Amino acid sequence: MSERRTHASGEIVLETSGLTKIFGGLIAVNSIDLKVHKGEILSLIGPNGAGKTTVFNTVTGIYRPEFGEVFFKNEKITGKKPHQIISCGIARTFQNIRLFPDMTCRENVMAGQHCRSSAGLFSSIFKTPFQRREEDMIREVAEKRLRQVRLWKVRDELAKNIAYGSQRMLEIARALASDPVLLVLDEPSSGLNPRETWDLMVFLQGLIREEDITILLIEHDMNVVMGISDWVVVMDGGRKIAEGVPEDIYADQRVIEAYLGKEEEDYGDYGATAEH
Amino acid sequence: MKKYVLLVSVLFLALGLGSVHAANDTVVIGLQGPITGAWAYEGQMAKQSCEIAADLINKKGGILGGKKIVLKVEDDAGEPKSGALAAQKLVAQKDVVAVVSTYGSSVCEPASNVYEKFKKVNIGYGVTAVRLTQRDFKYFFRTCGRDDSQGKFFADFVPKKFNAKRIAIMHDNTAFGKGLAEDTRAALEPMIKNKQAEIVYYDAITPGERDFRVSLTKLREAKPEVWYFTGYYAEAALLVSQARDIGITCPFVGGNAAINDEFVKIAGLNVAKGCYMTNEPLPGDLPYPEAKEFLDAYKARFGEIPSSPWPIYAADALNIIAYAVDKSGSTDSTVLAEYLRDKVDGAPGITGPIGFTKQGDREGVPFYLYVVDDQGDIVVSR
Amino acid sequence: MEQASFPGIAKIFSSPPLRITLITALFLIYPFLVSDYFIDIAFYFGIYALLGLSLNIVLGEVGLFDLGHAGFYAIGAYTTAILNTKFGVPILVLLPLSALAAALFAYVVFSPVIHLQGDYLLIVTLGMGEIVRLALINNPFGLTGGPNGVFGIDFPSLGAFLVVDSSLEYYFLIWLIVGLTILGLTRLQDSRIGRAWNYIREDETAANASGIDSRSYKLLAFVLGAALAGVAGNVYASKLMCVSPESFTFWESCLIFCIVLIGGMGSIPGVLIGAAFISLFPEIFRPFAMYRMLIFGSAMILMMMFRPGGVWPRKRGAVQYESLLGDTGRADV
Amino acid sequence: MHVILEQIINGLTIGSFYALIALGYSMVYGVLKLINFAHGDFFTLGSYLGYTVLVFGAALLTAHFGLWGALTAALIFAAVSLALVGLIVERLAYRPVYPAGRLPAVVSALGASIFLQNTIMVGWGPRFQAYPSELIPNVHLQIGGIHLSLLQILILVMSFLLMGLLYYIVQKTTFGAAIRATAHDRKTASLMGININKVILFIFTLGPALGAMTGIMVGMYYRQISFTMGWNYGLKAFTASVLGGIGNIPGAMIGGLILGVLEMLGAAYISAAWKDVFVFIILILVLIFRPTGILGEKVAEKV
Repeated sequence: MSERRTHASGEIVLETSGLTKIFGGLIAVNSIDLKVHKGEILSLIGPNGAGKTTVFNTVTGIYRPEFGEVFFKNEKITGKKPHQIISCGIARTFQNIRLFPDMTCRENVMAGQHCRSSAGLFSSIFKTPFQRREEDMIREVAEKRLRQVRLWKVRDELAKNIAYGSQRMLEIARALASDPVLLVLDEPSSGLNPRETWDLMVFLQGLIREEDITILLIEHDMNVVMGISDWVVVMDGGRKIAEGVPEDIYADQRVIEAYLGKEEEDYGDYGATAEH
Repeated sequence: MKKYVLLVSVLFLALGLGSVHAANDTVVIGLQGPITGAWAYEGQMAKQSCEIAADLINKKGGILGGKKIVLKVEDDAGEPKSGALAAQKLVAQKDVVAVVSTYGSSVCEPASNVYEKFKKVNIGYGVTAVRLTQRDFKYFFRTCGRDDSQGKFFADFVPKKFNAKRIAIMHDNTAFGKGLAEDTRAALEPMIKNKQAEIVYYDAITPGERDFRVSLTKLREAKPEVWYFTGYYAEAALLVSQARDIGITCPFVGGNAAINDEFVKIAGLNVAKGCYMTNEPLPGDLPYPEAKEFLDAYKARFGEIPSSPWPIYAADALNIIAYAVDKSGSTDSTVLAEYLRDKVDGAPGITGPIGFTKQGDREGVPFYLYVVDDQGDIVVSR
Repeated sequence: MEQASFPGIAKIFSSPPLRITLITALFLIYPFLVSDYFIDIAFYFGIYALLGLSLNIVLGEVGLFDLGHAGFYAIGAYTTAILNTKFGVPILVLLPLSALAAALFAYVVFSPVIHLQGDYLLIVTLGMGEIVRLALINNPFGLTGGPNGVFGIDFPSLGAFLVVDSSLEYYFLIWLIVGLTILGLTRLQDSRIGRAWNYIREDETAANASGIDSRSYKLLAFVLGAALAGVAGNVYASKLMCVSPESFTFWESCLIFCIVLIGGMGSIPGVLIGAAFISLFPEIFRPFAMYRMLIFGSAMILMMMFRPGGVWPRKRGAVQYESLLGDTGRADV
Repeated sequence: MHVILEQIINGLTIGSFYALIALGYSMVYGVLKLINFAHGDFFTLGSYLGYTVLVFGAALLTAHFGLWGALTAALIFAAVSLALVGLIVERLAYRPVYPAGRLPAVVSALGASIFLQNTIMVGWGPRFQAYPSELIPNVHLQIGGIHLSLLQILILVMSFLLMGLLYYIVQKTTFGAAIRATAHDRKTASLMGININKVILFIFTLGPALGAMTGIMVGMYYRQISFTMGWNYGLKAFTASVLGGIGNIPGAMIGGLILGVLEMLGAAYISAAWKDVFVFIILILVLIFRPTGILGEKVAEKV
């Protein structure tokens, strides 16, 4: 078994302990323990319905867990609202891209800075110097992130009018605009063509290299998972069934049974989601 | 671009259409009323009545030595804001000497403010709220009575007639109905103190509703000996039919808006007969030659006589304006207002001699108790 | 209304300072050219514009359906009417107080229901509007005068040197308020608050995940919208000198709703056009008497057929960054 | 005790009117997510058409087919006419604006409502119209202290029959399944081969036809109709459909009946004048605790 490559500091960014989420009678997430180390890319994989997205939603505050806790930088964040989570430093994207379709790309990215700014009703109406400075800052950040994902030239297009692949990148740019410590990506490569997927992998690796950032992602594309992950966690039926470095996971019999066997079917589904 | 210029100019042309300038040999009298909206039937009858009244005067040679009366109608849709706008529109036309305005006290209020400011005589025909004439306005008059005169009539006359001590009062939460109910209660106050009467039920129904069985059940449990409803005929007819359905048998007395031919039609003869109402003399009972002439002309043109009392007051408002213009020889509103207030006394009208108090109220509006007879006709109860 | 003509008009108004000057000049000159009747029509146009702008915050910016907006309008009007006639509080003092009363009401009523989705929130607003109207009719504590309403309301004045009591002065009062409101709202549109509202309208979940506390921002929209409607109520009450429940029906709420949709959701010029349509149309078609509402109804359908996004939809993109006053032209590099 | 029973029966009568009208709202909403503001006016128009048949054709019809024949003729005539009107309104006022989303359709619906209401005013005049009063024999029954009229019983029976019929159509037939499927998920339904246009046409014939028959029953029950009554009933019926869970057919029926009974009980034990306030407060409370109405499904959004 290979060693987990970790950041020099060995700091743990996100930790869940015994995380459990129940819908009606269904235990969607069953006592999951996760440790995300600083500076790594951790992939969460598993067949459809394994509970991956539910873990994300519970971590990012959309759901409240029935049992268990979530710690972010050693601070308990269990049960916080989504808008509080992002200001702590966890930014996310969605499985089915959720942009603000009738707003421009730039406005979409500016959303990320919302939690980093504070101008209120009156300073906005009277355009106080403070508010102007803050707006400038928001714009600068948005510009930086748009250039980073190479969407600056379409900044004034409506988000709904740009290509699907660009929409994926725009959503990532929006998340990045909040200056996150941890970036949580839900199937960022789904619906992308091989070329775009390749670009995405390069982009994510560059991000890790150049910024003080950690990435947690759900991914189906094994090429992506094997290509960029530092650590892989496998889920099935709400439980964690295995974890390890990509090479080990690739060879793990349980994983092959639970997950890889269903790969074909999964790709069929993506064909349908990629349409819109 | 051209299209928009065209469109805009057409619209403004349409706006201008209203202000047709009258020739010198006419006297223009305005009429403001609810031509559309929920009270449209009242407004349209008022319009018809005023047309007839103007025609009658014109046929007799007009006023001021041969000038013809021209009617200028503005719709206020029975809504306060439209009322103020309609008034504004009428005062903007300098040739309008005075205005017959309007139906509904809460519409009349803002409209009469406008008339007062622009010094234009305005005479209400379906506005009975007491407060309207307590504002020390110089230009506001009304040809109809006030809520409290009817309430007083009820107190003086009705309990004695039915030998009733337990009285139920029901109103419909409209400005008019509630006003009348409150004034009636106030008028009954002395009798209540002397233990000659007792109000066993006092509540409101909601107009526009169709089911009053709940209120009626409550009323039934209160065991009244006479039941006074101060709202309109539409609800009155439903009330009486439903009351009989659930076994209320005490005499029903309606206010002056409660009973008319429509009431009989909706309630059905079986239910309607024996229902009473307090009312100003109905058009057909008006003993005056003017009334007969007017009603004949109205019937000849529209096939029936007005089904509510208010249109007749509208016609009388027009009549008294014409009378004042003719006698004073002036079309100046200030002169007219002074003339109406001080000089008019016993001028001939469809609803009897017309005179005004210092506040602008009609002097001496008589009330009768009416009853629906076995043929479904509404006759004076003896 | 053909598409091609709009760029034509847009070109004339393309320079923001020129556009503002032109429109302001038009509004300043207009009342001196026409009779009081036309000034009054323009006054009610202003009232509807203010109501439209206030609803536009809730409906246009945040996308929340509010079919009870006349309720806030009523609360503003009745606060003014009651405090003025019973306690003699001056109208101008009541202007902020009416706004405050309506805002407070909105806050209290909507706090527990703000989480409701779409049409369920709509029915709550509708019910709220009806509750207000019915309460006014039922005359609680003898305050609202029942169906008669409250009468004898003063006109706005500041001592002896500023007295608003003629049609002309009311015209300037309302359009001054509308002008200031437009200025304020334009700036809000271009701020993090305005954007946050739009994010919620576009996708509430994504907005939450992007750090927007949608609950507070939705409440803020209702409170601000209610406050502006309260201001409209204040001016309306003092202009008419009396208020009665007939003016605040469900139908009135529907009209305000239509103003925003006819003009174009979230678009300030659109709201002005919608308000013009709603207030001028019935007046223009006065000569048609009982047929005018028939025409009005058909016109509404036709309008939605040919311009479903509204007559003047909000333009996004580069255009948006020059605010109406053109003072933030730093946008594009 | 008999008083409260009496009130409940009265409430059920008025509630069944609300329920029948609410069905029209709910069906259209379920399939199109459109609040069809013109629906209240369909109801009014039906009532006026029935009135015309009963007043002007009554003599002729009664002679040939008897009283029940005349009544049936009025019901059928109004239902068929309104089905046609519903189709025309759908084609002219709604269909052209669907593609633009649901909000323009709301304005269009309000426009259609104003148009219909004023058409009635111009056509029949602004005055109240009175239904013939001697149609149904005026028989009053007193069962254990409860006052009832024959007419009331007839109307209750008829409304429950109509509701039962609709329930059967929607829950038990293939076509009903198509409607429910479309209401549940329009896109998937159309992928599964359901002809959405047919469903839309169907709800726009069935809803107005039901409304028209309700209009006639209201006319017979209260004997008096006015061109503005559609607003009032429409508002209450719409409220009822939300109370039951909008888009849900049994929900609309239950919502209507509950609303009617609540209204009557509110009037009886609180105050007649405050009863609508009471009804709306109950509605808001229900929504606070059940945000999608009594029978409405909780829509868990997939994130």
